Amino acid sequence: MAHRWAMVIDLDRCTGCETCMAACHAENNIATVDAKQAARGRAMHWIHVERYWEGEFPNVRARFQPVLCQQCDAAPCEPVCPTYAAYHNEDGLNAQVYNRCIGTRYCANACPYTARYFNWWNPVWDKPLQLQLNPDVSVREAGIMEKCTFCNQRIVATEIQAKAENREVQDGEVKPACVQSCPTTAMVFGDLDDPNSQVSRLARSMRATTLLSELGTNPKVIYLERESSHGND
Amino acid sequence: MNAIYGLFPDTNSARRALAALREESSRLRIKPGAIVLMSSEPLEEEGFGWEKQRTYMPWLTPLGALLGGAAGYALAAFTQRVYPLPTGGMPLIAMYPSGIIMYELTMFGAIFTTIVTLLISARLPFYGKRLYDPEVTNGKILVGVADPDRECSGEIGQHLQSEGAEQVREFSSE
Amino acid sequence: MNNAQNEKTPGSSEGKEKTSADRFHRDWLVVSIAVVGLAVAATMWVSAARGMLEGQDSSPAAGAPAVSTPEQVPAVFTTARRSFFSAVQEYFGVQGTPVQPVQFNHSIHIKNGLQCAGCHSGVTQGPDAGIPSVSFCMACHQAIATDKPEIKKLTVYAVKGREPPWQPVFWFYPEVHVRFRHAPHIRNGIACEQCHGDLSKETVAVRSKELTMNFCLTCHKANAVSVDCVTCHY
Amino acid sequence: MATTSIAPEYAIDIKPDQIRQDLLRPIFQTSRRFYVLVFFLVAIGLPGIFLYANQMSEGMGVAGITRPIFWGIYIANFVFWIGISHAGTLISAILRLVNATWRRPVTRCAEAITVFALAIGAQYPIIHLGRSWLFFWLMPYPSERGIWPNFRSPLCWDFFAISTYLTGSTAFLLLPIIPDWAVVRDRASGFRKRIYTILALGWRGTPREWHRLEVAMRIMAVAILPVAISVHTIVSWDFAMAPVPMWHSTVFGPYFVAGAIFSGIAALIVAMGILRKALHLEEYLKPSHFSNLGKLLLVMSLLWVYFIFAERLTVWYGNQPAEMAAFWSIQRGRFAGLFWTMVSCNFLIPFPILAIKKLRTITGTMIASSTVVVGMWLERFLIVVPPLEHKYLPYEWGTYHPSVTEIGIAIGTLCGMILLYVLFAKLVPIISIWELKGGQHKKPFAEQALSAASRSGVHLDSTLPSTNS
Repeated sequence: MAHRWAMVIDLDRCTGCETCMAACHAENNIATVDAKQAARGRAMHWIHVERYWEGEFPNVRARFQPVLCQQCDAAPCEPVCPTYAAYHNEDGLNAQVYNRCIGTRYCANACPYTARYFNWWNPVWDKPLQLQLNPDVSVREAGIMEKCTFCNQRIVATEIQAKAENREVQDGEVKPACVQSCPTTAMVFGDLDDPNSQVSRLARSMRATTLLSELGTNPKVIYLERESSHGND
Repeated sequence: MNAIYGLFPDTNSARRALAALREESSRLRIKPGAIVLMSSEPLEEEGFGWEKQRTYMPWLTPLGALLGGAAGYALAAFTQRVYPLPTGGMPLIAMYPSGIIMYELTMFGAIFTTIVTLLISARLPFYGKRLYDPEVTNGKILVGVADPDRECSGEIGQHLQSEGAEQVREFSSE
Repeated sequence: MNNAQNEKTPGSSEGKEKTSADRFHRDWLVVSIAVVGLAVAATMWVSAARGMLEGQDSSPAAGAPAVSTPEQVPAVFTTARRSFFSAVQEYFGVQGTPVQPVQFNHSIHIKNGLQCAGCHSGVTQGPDAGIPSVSFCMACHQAIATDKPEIKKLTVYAVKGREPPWQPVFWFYPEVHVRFRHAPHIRNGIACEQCHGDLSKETVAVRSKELTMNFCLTCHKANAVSVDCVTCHY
Repeated sequence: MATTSIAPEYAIDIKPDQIRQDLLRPIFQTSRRFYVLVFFLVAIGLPGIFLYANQMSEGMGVAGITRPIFWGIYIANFVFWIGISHAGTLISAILRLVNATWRRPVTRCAEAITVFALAIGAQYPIIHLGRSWLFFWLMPYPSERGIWPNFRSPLCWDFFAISTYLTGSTAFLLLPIIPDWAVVRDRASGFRKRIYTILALGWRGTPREWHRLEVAMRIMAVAILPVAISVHTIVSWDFAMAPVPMWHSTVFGPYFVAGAIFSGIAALIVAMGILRKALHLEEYLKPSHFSNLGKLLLVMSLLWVYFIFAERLTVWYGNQPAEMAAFWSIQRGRFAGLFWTMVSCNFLIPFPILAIKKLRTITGTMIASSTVVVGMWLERFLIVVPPLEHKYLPYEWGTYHPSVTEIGIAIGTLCGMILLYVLFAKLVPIISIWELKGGQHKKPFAEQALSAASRSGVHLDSTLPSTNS
């Protein structure tokens, strides 16, 4: 049973707490870099929260937008990869296969969201911090491109579990780390092919929009615009 | 193989020698195709047999190109079918990219065929011992007869000498 | 670039000129090799020094002043290969032959009616089949075959309360990024020997089958299971 | 058969013996300057190899590239060198096809630039890989995984285009060298003789060999032209196929091809100028050759200005926010200095020099070409870097500074290119001996070869036609 995994992020609910970032780092074994490298733009956050200021000082208001790989249906990163490391799978995931990646970084250039992260160095953890690494996710080494996978390991685990119990995957059963950890439930994950899933219902909202929609990438991360940006603030 | 040949300083004397040998070929029992000519530059003037040269190369090259193009299509189509990835309703064998691969392999086929045809039809490379004189690359023109009839070789040598050969030499591969 | 020097040198006899030119060439050769060697050494030194610095910098504790002395540099876990040699080994997929602390005899256990999942109990539940702890072994071996030398070795471990350092037989290099799960395979009726060979004919387990990607794909295709990359690689 | 007369300014009035002596001198005599040069090239270039090895062992972090500028001067160098490689084969093929008799002393040194620049340029896509040791995954070969390269990727097209071009241009260079190697073979002794005997393939100079060689060269001249065009078009598509502001442009194909020929001619003039002095080829490479190539350079300079104007004007009129960010950073921002240096180097300086006949001397064209080479490198840099610094989302913008590793490798490959060229000039007569001699008194070969072939019957089996004509 094919799915079309998608995420809806309600910007009205996002408080910019960055719990999703922390959860993502913990779940996906994302390498940390030192301050110097981070200042050079080499920090890796599969999801990161962007902050905007609205209004003129002193009447300003902070706005937040979590940005992750948009899992485009027409992803610019996929056709440019010479080794099929970036490709589309049948569940609509814009997948990245680490072992196929030879590090041309072409996909990262092609990605208009700059949502792809490159391992400039071999990642390092002080012992015994390596014991907290998630065994369900591989640790990527230097020279490999990585990005948000919609927590593919959780999708696979849930599908295996559902199959073992001889049933379909339920709506809301798969929860990526960011969705699971979001204290305001601003993020919802689910199957867009299922018209009754929460994601599908929210995606039909009047507030639904996508990032850089003019580029025709057809993302599967759908943002619900703030009510306030329609003048209700 | 044995041979007798003369080294000529210029094209005129070489041409005269060639003409003489051809004229007398039956009397001197020169076998067809046994007259040998070597030069340090292409002799395209009349009288050197250039006008009789003919090669299939201009036909083989397009053939190689066609084969290359077909190989390009086969490669692009075959490899896509081996591991079919989801294309979202688009054709599995993408037309324009395959066209580019086909184009490059077409040209590759043409170039490769030309090189191979050149080497085969010019009988290169050849590292064995065969009739040659280093004086050729000094600008001398070599005109000679391969495997001359034993009785006639003296006369052939005289012919070469009389047409202006600077030197008449004999060659033996033994 | 490479001519006419001879024309410029003052006229002298051919032989004399040649020897001085020869000496000149030899001198240049010596100097060239020396300087090239120096350049090599300097570059390697610089890169080594830089590499050490980077190694420190990129560890999360680099900000702390204490790490500057070598003995306090924390031991780190990294994906970098230990040496050039190990990188080459991994590149060519050389896995070597594991040497086990105790020569465990699979065939005897199977002949005595034990099932694989009896000891490798994780195999039906999770990704890893698991190796039983030494206490699990001792449940039987306190009484059975206690006089055998290998069992005596095992008993030593059990008395010390330490696990024998079992070496993995079937394993993947981290670089292949495979997340293999045993449970779904067992649930779908894949027999253990399909991947691990017939253990009833082996004493100490050996890598009787090469678990290459082609090996996996052949079976997946034959059984019409997903051959999607992210089914296994993530 | 009528002989075409050669305009006096191109006529090389030297006896064949003298030609051989002049052109073979570098092969048989080795000067101190040669050793000094080779030594310095190796010494300066060698650190590049170690920096590259260090990059492989440490990770790409040693390079200056960072997010979001994932491509830096590695790719700029790649495009630059592939551009330089359009010097030879393309020019030489065009000149062969139009039977320009003045081409004869020029072709080989031009074709050598092509082969070596291509060989050097083709290293860069490998150097810039995060995992260089897996570069062969770009090539199609059957593997147990059953996965082949993605033929939709422009990088895969690059592989096909560059390998075709490299094969073609190497053959284009090597085939006419065979007779010249035979000349060296007959004069050399000892070890050298053995080497050149192998290289000469047993060439004798029979009419059959000459004829096949000339037909092959004519075919190659036709075949190599579309390949050369396609190579740089495909290199431009590396950029144009990605939706990056200022990259995603239809003009890139012809723009890159024009730029490539432009930089290629410039590199050729520089190389000719140096060869002329270093190998004392004043009698062979005459001012008229430089003047002629200078005119060609002038045309390409104008074409380049036209293309850059067309490219920038459409962006400016389009006024899309994402594109304008990159546009203004080039025109007025961080890269303005580089941009105007580039315009000066590619147009403002060379244009008057090349346009005024009195200035179009050897020195003049050398100066103009040198600035063009620099300017064209800057152009490649400005194509690669500023758009990547200014992609769609402003909070993802970044800055790029090349690192020691990148610069060291760039210098290393430059030295490698010069070294290859120096060694080539040492091992091979840099001007084709037989073509030069042939060009002195005869009709250009190609026309004759073809007309001869078309007039006569098929005759493949003898070195010379039999006598019954």
